[in-house]
Amino acid sequence: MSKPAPQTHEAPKLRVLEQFLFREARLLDEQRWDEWAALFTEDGTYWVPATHGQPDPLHHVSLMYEDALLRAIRIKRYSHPNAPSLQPPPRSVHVISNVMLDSHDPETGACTVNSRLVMVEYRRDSQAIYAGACTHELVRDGDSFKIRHKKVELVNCEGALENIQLYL
Amino acid sequence: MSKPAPQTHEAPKLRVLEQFLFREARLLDEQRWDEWAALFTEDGTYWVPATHGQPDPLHHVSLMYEDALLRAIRIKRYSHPNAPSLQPPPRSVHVISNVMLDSHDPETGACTVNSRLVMVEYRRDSQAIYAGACTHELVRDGDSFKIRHKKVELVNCEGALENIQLYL
Amino acid sequence: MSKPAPQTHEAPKLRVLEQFLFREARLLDEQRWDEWAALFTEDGTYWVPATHGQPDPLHHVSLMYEDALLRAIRIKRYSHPNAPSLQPPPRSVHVISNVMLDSHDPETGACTVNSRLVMVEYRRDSQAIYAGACTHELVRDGDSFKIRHKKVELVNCEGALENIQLYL
Amino acid sequence: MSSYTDQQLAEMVRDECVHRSLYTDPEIFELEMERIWGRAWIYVGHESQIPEPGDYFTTEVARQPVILIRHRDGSFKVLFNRCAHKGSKVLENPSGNARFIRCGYHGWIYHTDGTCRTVTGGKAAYGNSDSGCPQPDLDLKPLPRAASYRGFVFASLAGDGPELEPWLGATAASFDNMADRSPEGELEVTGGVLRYRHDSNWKFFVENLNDMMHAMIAHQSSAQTAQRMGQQLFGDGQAPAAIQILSPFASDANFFEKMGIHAFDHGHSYSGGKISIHSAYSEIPEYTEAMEAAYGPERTREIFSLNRHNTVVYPSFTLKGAIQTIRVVKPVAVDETIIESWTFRLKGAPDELLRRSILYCNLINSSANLVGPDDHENYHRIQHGLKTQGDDWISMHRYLDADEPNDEGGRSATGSSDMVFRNQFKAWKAYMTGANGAGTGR
Amino acid sequence: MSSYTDQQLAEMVRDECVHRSLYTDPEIFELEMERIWGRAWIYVGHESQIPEPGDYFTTEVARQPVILIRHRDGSFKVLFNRCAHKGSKVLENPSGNARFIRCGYHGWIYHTDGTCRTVTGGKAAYGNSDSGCPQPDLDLKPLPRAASYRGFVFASLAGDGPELEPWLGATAASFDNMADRSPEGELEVTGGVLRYRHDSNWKFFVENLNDMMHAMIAHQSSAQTAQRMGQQLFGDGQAPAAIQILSPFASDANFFEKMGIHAFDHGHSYSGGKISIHSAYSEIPEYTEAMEAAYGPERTREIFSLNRHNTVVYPSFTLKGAIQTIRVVKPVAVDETIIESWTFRLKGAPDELLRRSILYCNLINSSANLVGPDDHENYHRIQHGLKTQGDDWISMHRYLDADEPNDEGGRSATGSSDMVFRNQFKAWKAYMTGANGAGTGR
Amino acid sequence: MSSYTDQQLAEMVRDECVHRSLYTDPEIFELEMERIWGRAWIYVGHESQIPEPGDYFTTEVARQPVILIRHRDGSFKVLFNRCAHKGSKVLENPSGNARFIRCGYHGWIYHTDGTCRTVTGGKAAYGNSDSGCPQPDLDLKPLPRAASYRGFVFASLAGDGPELEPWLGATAASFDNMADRSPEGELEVTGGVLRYRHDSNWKFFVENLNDMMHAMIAHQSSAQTAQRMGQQLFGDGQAPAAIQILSPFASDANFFEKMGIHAFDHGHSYSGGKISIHSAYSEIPEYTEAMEAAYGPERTREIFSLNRHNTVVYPSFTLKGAIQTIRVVKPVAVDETIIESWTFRLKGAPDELLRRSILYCNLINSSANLVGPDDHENYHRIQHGLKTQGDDWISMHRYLDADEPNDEGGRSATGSSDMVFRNQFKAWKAYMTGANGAGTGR
Ligand code: FES
Ligand code: FES
Ligand code: FES
Ligand SMILES: [Fe+3]
Ligand SMILES: [Fe+3]
Ligand SMILES: [Fe+3]
Repeated sequence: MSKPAPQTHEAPKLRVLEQFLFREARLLDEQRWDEWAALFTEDGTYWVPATHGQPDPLHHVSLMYEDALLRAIRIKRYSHPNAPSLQPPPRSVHVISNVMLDSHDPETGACTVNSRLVMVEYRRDSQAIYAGACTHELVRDGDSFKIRHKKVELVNCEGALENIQLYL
Repeated sequence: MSKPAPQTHEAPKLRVLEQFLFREARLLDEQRWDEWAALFTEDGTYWVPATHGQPDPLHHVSLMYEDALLRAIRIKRYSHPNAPSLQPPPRSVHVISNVMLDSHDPETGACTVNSRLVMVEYRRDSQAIYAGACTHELVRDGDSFKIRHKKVELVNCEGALENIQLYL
Repeated sequence: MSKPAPQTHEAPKLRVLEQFLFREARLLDEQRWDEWAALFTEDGTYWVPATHGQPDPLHHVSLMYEDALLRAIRIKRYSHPNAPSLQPPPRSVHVISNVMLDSHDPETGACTVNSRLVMVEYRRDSQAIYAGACTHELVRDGDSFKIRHKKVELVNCEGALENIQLYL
Repeated sequence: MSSYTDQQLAEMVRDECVHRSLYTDPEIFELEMERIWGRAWIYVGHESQIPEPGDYFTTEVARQPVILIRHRDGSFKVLFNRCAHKGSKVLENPSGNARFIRCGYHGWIYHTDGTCRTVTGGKAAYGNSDSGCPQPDLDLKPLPRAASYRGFVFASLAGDGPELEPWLGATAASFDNMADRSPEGELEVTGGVLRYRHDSNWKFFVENLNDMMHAMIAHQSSAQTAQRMGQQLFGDGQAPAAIQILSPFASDANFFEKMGIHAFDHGHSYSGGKISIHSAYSEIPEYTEAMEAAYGPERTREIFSLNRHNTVVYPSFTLKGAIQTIRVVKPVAVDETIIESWTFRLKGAPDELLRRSILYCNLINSSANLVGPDDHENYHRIQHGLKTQGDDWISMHRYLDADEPNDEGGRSATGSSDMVFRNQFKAWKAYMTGANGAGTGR
Repeated sequence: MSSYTDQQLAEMVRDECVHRSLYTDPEIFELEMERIWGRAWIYVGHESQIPEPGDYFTTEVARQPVILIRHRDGSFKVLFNRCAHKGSKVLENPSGNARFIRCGYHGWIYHTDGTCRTVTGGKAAYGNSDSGCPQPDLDLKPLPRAASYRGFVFASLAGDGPELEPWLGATAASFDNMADRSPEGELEVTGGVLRYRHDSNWKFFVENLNDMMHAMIAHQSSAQTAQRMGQQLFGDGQAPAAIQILSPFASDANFFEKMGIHAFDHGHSYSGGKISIHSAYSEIPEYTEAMEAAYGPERTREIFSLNRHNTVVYPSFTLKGAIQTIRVVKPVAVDETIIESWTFRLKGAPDELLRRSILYCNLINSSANLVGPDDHENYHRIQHGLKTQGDDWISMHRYLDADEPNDEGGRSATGSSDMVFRNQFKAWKAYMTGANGAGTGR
Repeated sequence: MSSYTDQQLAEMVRDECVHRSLYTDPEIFELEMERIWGRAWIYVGHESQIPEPGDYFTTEVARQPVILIRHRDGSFKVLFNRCAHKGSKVLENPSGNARFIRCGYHGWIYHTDGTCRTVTGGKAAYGNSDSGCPQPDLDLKPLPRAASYRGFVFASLAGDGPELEPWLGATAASFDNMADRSPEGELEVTGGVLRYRHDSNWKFFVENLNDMMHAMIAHQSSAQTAQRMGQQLFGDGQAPAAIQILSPFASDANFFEKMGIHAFDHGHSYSGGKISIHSAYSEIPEYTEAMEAAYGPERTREIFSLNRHNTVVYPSFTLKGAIQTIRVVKPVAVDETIIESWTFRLKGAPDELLRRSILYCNLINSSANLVGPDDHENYHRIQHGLKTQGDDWISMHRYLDADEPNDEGGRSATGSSDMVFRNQFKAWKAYMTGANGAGTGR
């Protein structure tokens, strides 16, 4: 639950935003799924479009478009004993860079952050490399943030891709 | 046109330099070519050597060595309707990191910035990954900068490479 | 030799830690081996585990586990005229990102820094891409640091890898 | 230049088992491209993708680049994507509109039916037949045969063979049912495509779709989880679409046995009928209204009552009428296959149906989906398991001889029967050896 | 379906040279997998990896996935990793414990000896033999032969051929010596595995291990450097283990000649004996004590005095008794090979020995090691050098006919002799052509 | 072991068209390496790259690693890069200086002419011929034939065949003209190399260079853009070199027809002559002075008046005299080719010429160049377009029989004629089938 927001907000320091994104990336790499899910607002969405400049997650297919329920299902699945595709388990490294503050609403403290991502997913002797642009829509949560919307636009989103099993 | 430089300049903050490089990278990824070209001084040059430690762009071949005119031609070409190699269009992600200030001239405010680059170029189901070191020679332009010289030293510059269609 | 530490230490600025890691990366990419080795304390260790969550470098094999002596041998070897695998020489690019301060001891000023690494090693028309998480255990050295321990956990450390000839 | 005789190929398929080389030998894969994919009707695309003259769509048939294009006279053409001059692909974008087709190499220009409009430098350079000078053919070549059923365009690299509709046989009703679910009786491709790469042979996917035994095992991790969460969060109240979509994969064996499977000539098949994993989706009142307004209650009930699970039009096409999505099989190599998923809008139906279909594809067919990775993984494991000398033969014994003729001219069996596999390999053998029906797969 | 006759294959191996195609032709590689790797005893794993019932370890034999598993009766089994149903690999993790083996696709369940426990949906679906209905085999298949020597498990894809122990011949003593170096006479795999990929043919590695001519040249950069630093930093005092490990690679030619090489039936060989590059390692008093307590001084001295350098059990296995490590050869393609290194703990010996073995593997066998890259590079250079028409034949002339019979039933020669290569190719020819000994490699 | 008969190969090339398998079948590619690249003179390097004794340069001939090295007697040698001992490549760096050639594996040492200097451990190990013991050949092997014309070194893997100069025939004048453009008549390789990978068959590139029909279409995007900008920015004033270099690619059809093409024995050809896309480069006064000082005005005019566009020495080498650059063809696979571009300094000419040549290569030949990607893309599109059954034959009808004999002993035609293609495939057929001229390509 985000605490009631103060009257006005200064624009957050890039350093703070970076550390927030780094922490998110790290939770993913360390497969601390529940902590990661907790970074989202209750209505928070996670989106990986399937085409460049995709306007809409509802009327066009996506690689992923998940609300809290779907995240919960996927995360529970990660610990299910009978998931062939998770044995052996996939591993990831998330490299976050080029963090920029695109917009900031002094009233609510909400802001939009842009970054670049390289995510390397490894499993069973094969390594896949994904690169893309991330947009985080963040809302204030006390002196930190929560993610209302995360969008990952992969450079190869239109390619014929093998399994992507981990969150980007 | 860079405005007349004040008497003395403090060394620019790394944060400012980072944001400048991030913005450059983003203009490239978003294919906002004209804005990107406008980052350069009129005599600004862009160089991708073809060999390690290449001393000279004039007496040794390069992967790219472009002045304002060549940049203008390449950029115009990007929007030409009859360029087979641009249909479908290539896409890129530029990841900039390890930004360091190598030198700074208090008199002119000019500085040299070093960084690491990973650039992923994607087209038609194939993804190429380029990594290298960038050197930006920047000059003051009001409270921002312009690029007098950008050099990208690719780790595989001596390799037999396929088409590189986008700026690194 | 690290100078006697003052009574108490403030937590180092992330910016300072970043620049330290960037410099380390750059010394590696520029193959300034001796300067790189000098970043370590005399008892400093360098470790690349061979399995995920490897507890111990002594009772389990590693991709690399080197003390000062082994680093000295490897570095001397780099300049040996008769090393077939070094002709032509390998090249690298180290991309450091997601730098986070994990812990800091106000008394000694020692701290533990976490980061993400993408290292591209190139030789003879082939390019290998390594990604992983780095942990640096740093100790104060005047107003800078020395590395007491560096650990690189590669996402593909359990894969069947070709030669890795350069430090990660 | 195959080193296999028809005799040898025939011996690799027995009534109750099939030889592992069919999945692992690159030479057999090449023969499949020539004899199965080169003879059968292969799915190309849907007419709704090219409504306007000049609208085109590029794809592959048996790995050969082809163009589906709308000609100015309103007809569609399926052309080889191969310039008549030096052979360059003339269209490279996945889709678009071209008033004329212009080759990027030397600029030859073609009409939308493939006939040559302009030869760069003029045709004079080719002399004329009177001069006895041999003449090049200046047109883009059409595929030997192309036809459409309810807007679904298929083409064949073979000049002869059965017409499309009789060849589709009982599976045609699956196309009809999907189209009839539109109050206007019309489908429109929309919402893009998902392209999912598999490191395994194309047949594993084609077999899996009507494999009623694997879901509750292979998809436990996603479906069971969804089921439990659904219970936990929504009890017996109405669960959201995601839960409704995922949970049925974990239905019990009985359910899948009851769904049943139905096999037909040419290797075609479908599962389900009265029930399927889609039949319990909650009703959408406005939609039912629209349907009843269009068809009347009875016919509407009839349409909704047909609940086929997966329809497989062997070898290239699979369809899910109840959720308005298709999957297209694109073999790349003996151990590599791309599966494309397309979604359809039911014209005149409320937006919610499209959103559900889109959600379904995201959850089941995208490269990052929740269910497919476990199929994908199992195909991979078979691809490698079959490398062993453990057994040269793959079993298709299950419920052997236990299937019954059905009233659609095919045969039916309980869900877990291997009948569909046996039927696919009967077709495989017929295509590969040219036996009964000269390679028509009967 | 080889296009090579036995005759042609035989002609590619001469007494003093061998044809370059043996390293470059993919077809010959496939034949090797079938005739050498498909007939010889191939190393699978060590029993200490699967102490408890249900413990398993997955690996490959001749590129075929197999399982080494401990059955509840305490015996070990080597099974094809291939489900009896549709052929999926049933175990995918590198190792683990499975009370039962459950296939991830349709859930068939097997006992740890491979016998079928449960068929999903019941066996009834397969009718019964009385009904005359053909029956599938429901069990996981064991490899034709499997046997263990001192806990080292080998298996063969061939049903017949010599037993393991006689086949090991004089190399068995290398296993014994490694095990005897444990005060308890027991070895335990520990400390994980290093998997090192090579872009070259498997035979280069197998030949290199007893190539006594290359070390002081190829490994100069690491060994000479270590030597000099050792001198410089520690003079004649005791240098740390790293120096002791690296320096001997730069021993002079005499040393390597003296080490000598010894060749045996089936392509086996070892180098060293009285001395090796490991024999100068500094003594570890507590260890000697433990050994003498267990064996008495004399037997202990005897055990320590056996200093074999590399033992090669052709084609798949190499062993270093003195440092308790093995390297396992995994051919992938004609120009790709994975070498796995495993380390052993000597039960009852002080920790320091294990630490030294671990250090040895890090320094010599990891993908980032200090010594191997120069071997790796040389294999690569030969792989490409042999592409030339410069000479179709690779020389094995060195000290031709200069070797002598030894008292272990094999032949011995000075270190730099090509005898070991000649002996390996004698076995190669025998396996590939089925000559003297029907493909047993004698 | 080809499955093609000469008869079959001959039938794949007709006067007016060629079969698509020539570009797509890996087996034909292997035959090309053996019969065309294994028989013709293949470009190795330029003598100016190895001025001093011991200077070497490593490259490939027909994918086989070779060494071009300067021997101490001043002669150059072309040696197989293959150690006489076990076959390792003896030199791995792209270039360098080696007083002696030392193999990195066991340290054998060779003189710069390939003769063996030192065998590690001594030659005694090989006994002696008197002992009747078979002797290995201890020397690095030279290629069967090597020769140089104006410093351009070619080698042949075939022992017999025409000498280099007569084989070059009328293309020799292109070498002369390039060298004569130096006031000293001397060329020097300088400024490094550009290595450009293509995912297409080598013949597409070799055909493209004298394809006078494609430039104004395929290169519109760069050339037209440059033209317009030139106009816009510099009007009729002198445009900078970049504009001068790029614009002519968009010259009109007439211009390219007028350039004309000229074909000769062995598949050689050139385009242009009086004019080319390089002939309008602005004059460099100091250079003209230097030339006239060296040759006198008339001879200078004569030299400058020869304006050949591309000269193709089939199959491996192409040259641009007017801009002092060459492109070397390195086939890798049936659908992969590396093109290397080298630049030459005209000794005694002003620096500006070199800078222009460098600029030219950056703009046209680098992997990031402005013009080549559209050629590259078109090759790619043909490589895939030819996968279709649309047409098995690629047209070479254009201006069939409309070419005329020229006074250089070849035949000439208008620019857009397919004559050069027909001539290349005439040579292809002769090499591949050994017809007229026993595989000399005549
Ligand atoms: S290849 Fe199409 S116009 Fe020439
Ligand atoms: S494949 Fe193993 S249970 Fe079906
Ligand atoms: S291979 Fe060259 S010296 Fe042995
Ligand atoms: Fe499934
Ligand atoms: Fe070695
Ligand atoms: Fe061109």
